[in-house]
Amino acid sequence: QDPVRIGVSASKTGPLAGGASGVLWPNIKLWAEKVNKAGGLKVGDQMRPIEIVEYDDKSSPEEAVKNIQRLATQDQVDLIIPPYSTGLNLATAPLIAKYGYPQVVSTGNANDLDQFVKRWPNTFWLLGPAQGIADGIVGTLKDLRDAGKIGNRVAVVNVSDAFGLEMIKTGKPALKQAGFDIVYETSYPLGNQDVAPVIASAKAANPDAFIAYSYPPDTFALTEQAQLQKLDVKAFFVSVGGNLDGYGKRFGAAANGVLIMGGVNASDPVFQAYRKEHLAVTGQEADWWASPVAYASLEILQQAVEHVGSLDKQALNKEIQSGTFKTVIGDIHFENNINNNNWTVGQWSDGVVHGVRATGNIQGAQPPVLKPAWPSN
Amino acid sequence: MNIPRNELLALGAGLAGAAVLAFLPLVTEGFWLSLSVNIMLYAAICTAWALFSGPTYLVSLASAAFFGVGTYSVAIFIDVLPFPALILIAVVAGALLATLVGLATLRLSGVYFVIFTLGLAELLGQIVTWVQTNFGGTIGLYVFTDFTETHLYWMLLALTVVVFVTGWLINRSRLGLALRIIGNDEAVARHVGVDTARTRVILFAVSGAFIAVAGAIMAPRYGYITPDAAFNPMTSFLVVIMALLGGTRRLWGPLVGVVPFTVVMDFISGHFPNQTAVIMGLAFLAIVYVLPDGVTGQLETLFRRRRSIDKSLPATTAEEGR
Amino acid sequence: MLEVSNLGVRYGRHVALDGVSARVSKGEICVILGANGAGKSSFLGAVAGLVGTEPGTSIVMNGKDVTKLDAHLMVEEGVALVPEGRGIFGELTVAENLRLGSHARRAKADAGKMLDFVYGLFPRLAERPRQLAQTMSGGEQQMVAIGRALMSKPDILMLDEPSLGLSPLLSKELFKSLAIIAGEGFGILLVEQNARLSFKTADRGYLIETGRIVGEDTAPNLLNDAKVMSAYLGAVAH
Amino acid sequence: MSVPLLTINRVRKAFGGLVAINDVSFEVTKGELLGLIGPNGSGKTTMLNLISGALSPTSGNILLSGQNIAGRPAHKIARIGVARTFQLVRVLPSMSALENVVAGAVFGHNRLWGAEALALARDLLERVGLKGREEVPVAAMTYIDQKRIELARALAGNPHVLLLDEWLAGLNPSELRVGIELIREISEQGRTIIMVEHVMDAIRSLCTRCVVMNSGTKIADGRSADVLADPEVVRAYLGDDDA
Amino acid sequence: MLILLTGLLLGGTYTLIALGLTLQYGVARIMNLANGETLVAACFVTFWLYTGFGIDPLLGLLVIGPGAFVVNWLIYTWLMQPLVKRASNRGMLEVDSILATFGLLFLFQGLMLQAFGGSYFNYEFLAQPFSIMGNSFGLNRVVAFVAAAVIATGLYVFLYHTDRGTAVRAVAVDPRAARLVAIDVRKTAAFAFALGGAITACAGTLLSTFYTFNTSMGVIFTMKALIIVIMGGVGDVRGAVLAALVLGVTETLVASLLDPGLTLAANYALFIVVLLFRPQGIFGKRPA
Ligand SMILES: Nc1ncnc2c1ncn2[C@@H]1O[C@H](COP(=O)(O)OP(=O)(O)OP(=O)(O)O)[C@@H](O)[C@H]1O
Ligand SMILES: Nc1ncnc2c1ncn2[C@@H]1O[C@H](COP(=O)(O)OP(=O)(O)OP(=O)(O)O)[C@@H](O)[C@H]1O
Ligand SMILES: CC(C)C[C@H](N)C(=O)O
Ligand SMILES: [Mg+2]
Ligand SMILES: [Mg+2]
Repeated sequence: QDPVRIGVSASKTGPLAGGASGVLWPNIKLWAEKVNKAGGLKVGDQMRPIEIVEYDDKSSPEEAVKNIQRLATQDQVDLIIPPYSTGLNLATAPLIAKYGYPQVVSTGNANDLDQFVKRWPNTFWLLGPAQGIADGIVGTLKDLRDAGKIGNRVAVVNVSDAFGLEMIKTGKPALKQAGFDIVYETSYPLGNQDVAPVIASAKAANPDAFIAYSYPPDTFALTEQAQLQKLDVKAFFVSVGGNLDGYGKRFGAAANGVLIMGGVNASDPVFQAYRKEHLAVTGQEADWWASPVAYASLEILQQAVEHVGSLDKQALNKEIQSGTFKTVIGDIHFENNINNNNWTVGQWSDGVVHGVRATGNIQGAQPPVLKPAWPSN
Repeated sequence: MNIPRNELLALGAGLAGAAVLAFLPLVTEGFWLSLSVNIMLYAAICTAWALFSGPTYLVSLASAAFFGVGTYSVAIFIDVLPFPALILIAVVAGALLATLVGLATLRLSGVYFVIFTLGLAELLGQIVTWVQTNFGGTIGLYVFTDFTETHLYWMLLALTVVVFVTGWLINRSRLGLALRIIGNDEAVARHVGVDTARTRVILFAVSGAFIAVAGAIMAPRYGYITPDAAFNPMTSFLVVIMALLGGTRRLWGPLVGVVPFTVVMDFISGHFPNQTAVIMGLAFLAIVYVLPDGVTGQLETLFRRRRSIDKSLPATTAEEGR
Repeated sequence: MLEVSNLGVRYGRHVALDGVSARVSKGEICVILGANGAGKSSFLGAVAGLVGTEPGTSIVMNGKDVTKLDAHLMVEEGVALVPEGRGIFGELTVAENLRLGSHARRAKADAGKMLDFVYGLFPRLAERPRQLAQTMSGGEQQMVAIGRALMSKPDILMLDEPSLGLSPLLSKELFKSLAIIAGEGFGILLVEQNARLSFKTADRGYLIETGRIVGEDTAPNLLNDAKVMSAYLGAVAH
Repeated sequence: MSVPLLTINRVRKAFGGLVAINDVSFEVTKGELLGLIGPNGSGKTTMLNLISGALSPTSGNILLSGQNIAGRPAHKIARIGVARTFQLVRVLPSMSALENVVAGAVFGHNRLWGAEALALARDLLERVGLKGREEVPVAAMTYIDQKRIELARALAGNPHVLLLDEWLAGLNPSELRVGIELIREISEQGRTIIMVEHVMDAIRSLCTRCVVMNSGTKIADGRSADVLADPEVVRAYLGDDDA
Repeated sequence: MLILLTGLLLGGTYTLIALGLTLQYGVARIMNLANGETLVAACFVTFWLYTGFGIDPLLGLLVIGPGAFVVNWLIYTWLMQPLVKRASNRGMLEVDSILATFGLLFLFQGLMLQAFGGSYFNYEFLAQPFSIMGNSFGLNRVVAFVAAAVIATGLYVFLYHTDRGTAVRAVAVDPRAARLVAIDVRKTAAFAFALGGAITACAGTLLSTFYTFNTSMGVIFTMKALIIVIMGGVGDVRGAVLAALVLGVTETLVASLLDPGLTLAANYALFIVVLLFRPQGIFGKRPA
């Protein structure tokens, strides 16, 4: 059988490799293996095996663009799995659009997606607009405050890269609008793990809640420093990195009560099965937010092909725009190319993350609990 | 001075070659064109880099800084000004930055200059990030144009030609002689009356302006400009590596490095996406040991050997001053 | 003490030295004369192990075959060289330069004694032990270089144009010092342009021309040889 | 006495605590060949460095034709008309003999370009005895030939004042003879020269006048014969049993 | 006070990052662009020893230090020695070593990628508060600081107060002349390179106790190290330490009082200012 060739260009080296290797690559592997084990991808009435053609974009837009070109014109792949990160997705969008492939983005989001989607109607945004994710924590805090459980004082920090800025851009106005008092606010450069001064200053401002729109290395560093310096707040929120299984392992009991960006329905058996498979096939644990989303993006591609019955790009785009897909994160339906049903906040509890807040119609959220004081060790 | 015949020939051949290359987009598109854009990009930058670093032996890692300045010249003003004006802004910005840096680094030599220039790209990247964070609201700037790869390719080709012609003119001028003297011995240069400071600064500005233009031309390809990408230090390193690989003693030296390097790298990353780093590392080591003098050096040694056999010239014991 | 025979050196295709033989005994001062480019420095370099030699060369030091030894091992065998251009460590202090002179195992024990000897010979060095060598004047640097070579307690001290750039007074004193050093039992092998001065101090001399020895005799004989007179001593009016 | 071309006026140079030149004054008239001598470390090279602009004086003036050049950058001084050679030869190693000399012609006081510069350089190479070796890379040349290159390069700028720092050092006696003749010739053509030298034969046969320095101060200044007989000079510099 | 202490601790970290390169570049004259990869490799090995075999990172130093020494010795003798031999001057060696170690950088990175993948790693070790003057700091950082102090002092004493160390510096200044004073230049340079590599590896081990790392992170460390080495004056241990401490304190000052977003900018600005006033680095010596 003629295999279906699926191209992927994402980071294996460079600054974005850490994220891509944790979230994107393993799921591609898992998915490909699963599909092929099941006999292949159903294209019309044929079952065709899938073949992954992968390139490293070295975390650079130049390389990413060239890779997409290669995939489209040299390898002439049937489908493309888009790169990791907002920036590279935006940079490759024009080219992917030129060749007409659907671009189902699972690891990127931005605020002005509406415009973007108009320009490139073949792009689909699983994580929804940045706003939803950024504001989730604000809603959670608001609920807690309105219930009289926490005070009004919030410290908020962000990593100054594309992701952090998109987040703070809506997160901060949302906090203000919700009537919070921002007692400390700062940004720090990407890659900075020496965040003791950040936590010290935050602590000096004596906040009730701490929000970090952060990235993996600094997520860990901020948490470690908060614990060391005993920044005891009732709500402690970190972003990308907090969702990694390694976060729970690294901080153990201290992670209990930490709020993270995104989440899952941990009690959903579909998710639990997915987690098991992920570990078995890739040898590494799925995380508690992005992994299933990345996996879902592949399921969407798969189902779109099955629904359409061919690899016709235009038809696929149409199908993704209008169809509904059953995935590990539930049923997905894009509205104007954007998925509006997303987990936005999760919370660690004994090595597991439970979603505590979501947008749209997602079910299974658990009520957030207040963070206990950091255990002393 | 009248122009020696062989130089005229070379010039003619170069222009003819460029004219032929201009037809490339008509025969191929897609991947090969993309690859050619990358090649042309580095051809322009590396040659521009070698204009300064070749004769002065001062290894500049500021390419990323100039490139980023060019990219941002476009990103900031794309919505308000026509593209040619943006190129002009890039020229001015690049030259200005180079002049400032040139003036600041007059006293630096050798490795101090290297690291200073490395820091420069980082510094600019950080400042842009900070400004965007605090005043811009978003970190990325969209650059939407109607340029296709073909347009980018033509612009880069034109830039490369301009760089070459400029380089050729410089080599034939007082400026070029002054540079060679400085590269040989700066103290001697000063004492024979060369204004070493001015010479260095002018040349750095020329080189920087060209690299900035390359950045400006590439901005539409990036589409979404972030400081990390625009001021990526890897750019600086790649430029140096390719130029050194080719050899910087001739104007066309860097070009000889760029083409095989880009093609080989691409081959490796295309065929061994998971072992790219290992293979690239090994390939690199191999190159260093097999081609100690850069490709042009190797070619020249070949030529020299032939010539010296022909005319039975005695082998010189000259050690090329690097 | 030092026996060199049939020494050859080539740089690429250029033969710099061809079948050169020479010897230096204990307490003896030998001088090598020759035009620029005759191969004098190459000879010293070859003996010191800095320059590779051709097959057939034999260098014997204190009865031991040392032909193939590398430079640092030659020092241990008792051969010290003050090279052309001095070769001092510019970014180290005068004292450090001298201390390094006694880095050789053979010199460690007597380092203190040798240092006193060197400081006695060149009081300027004793005045400025902490100055960076590269900021010393040309002549001062020459003193550092000679001092450093002496610190290795060599059996044979080889000097390549040591009086180059020294004031007349210092040159004279240098040669006096060399006489003293030889008197202590060191053998000295010297390349010099200042033939008149060196022949006054030297015991024997070799004449070298385009890579070959063309003459050898005792210093007084050479000094009286008319041909040598005109070729190497010059007839500068005064 | 004619007007001085070069006036050194209470010049002082200190390196940190070390005073290398201590308020030295002297004058050089046009066409003169002045010997600047003194023990090692007495400040001769430093003096040349001050005149040529390699260093700038801590205090004092240096007047060339009445114009103060002290502390100006070296390349400006070179253009005004001061050329020099270096104590340790400095050639431009990757360039040919001809190009080395052209460098002086193009950027020095002369500021020639093109055919003129080439012609002058050829001419000068011939004068220093390197005719026919124009295209040889200087790195492959012997020490004395490199010294010749240096001299030709300095002359190519057509300087008012030529500074020679131990230009004759390291030459063997027959080469020395040639060198001395060369300098004499240049001097006789009217060029003003200051030469630092330890080779007394050369000083005696070339210089009419000498300035003697010791530990940064001028200890004697006058006709060579007188100066070299000065007991203090003999004690500090020559040594008593000079033949 | 808190700022100062935090800054000094950070400076200690930077010292660790830079000391190895000081030796490799300053003495062995190899501008080792793979320095950061060596450091990251040590992070991984430490991680592997700790999580796989329960070997305490501090004990791990005893394995990793000597191990890195041997590996770097081999790298020097096999890969760098030929370059040193064929280089006719320092500039050429600089160019060659940049090219060669750039290759090494990729090679190391590729090997780590094969072995560990690209994800982030970290583990918990001594992440306990340690109180200094009423402020609490991570014990792991304090340990690293102490180690930095010990290594730097040891290195200083070695280089400036032992014969062997003076020999090492002599090789740095003039390898040709060094042979004339009975120094085995090859061995000494290999020793310096290997020692530098070992120190860098130890730095990696210590840093892994409080940093999150992945395969791609080496370049960041290399750049930091280069800047510190240059700022301090090539090959000068005192300069490197001082530069590292100054950087640490400035960064912390800026982060605490101004804006953490400006730390890197401040860092480079400082670097640039230092070079403007002392073009040869804080302790660098002006070439004659
Ligand atoms: N490293 C080298 N490579 C090639 N040729 C060399 C090298 N060193 C010396 N030569 C050549 O070998 C010959 C002998 O040189 P050497 O330096 O031994 O002469 P010398 O008698 O010491 O001269 P001088 O009086 O100038 O010091 C010369 O022709 C010189 O050009
Ligand atoms: N850059 C410097 N820093 C410190 N001291 C210096 C520097 N340059 C020169 N000196 C000192 O100044 C003094 C004069 O040096 P200078 O080179 O002028 O001597 P000189 O008369 O040319 O001697 P020689 O005949 O040995 O060449 C010396 O003691 C030297 O050590
Ligand atoms: C939400 C995240 C997964 C976003 C992604 N990491 C980025 O770089 O923008
Ligand atoms: Mg010689
Ligand atoms: Mg002098």
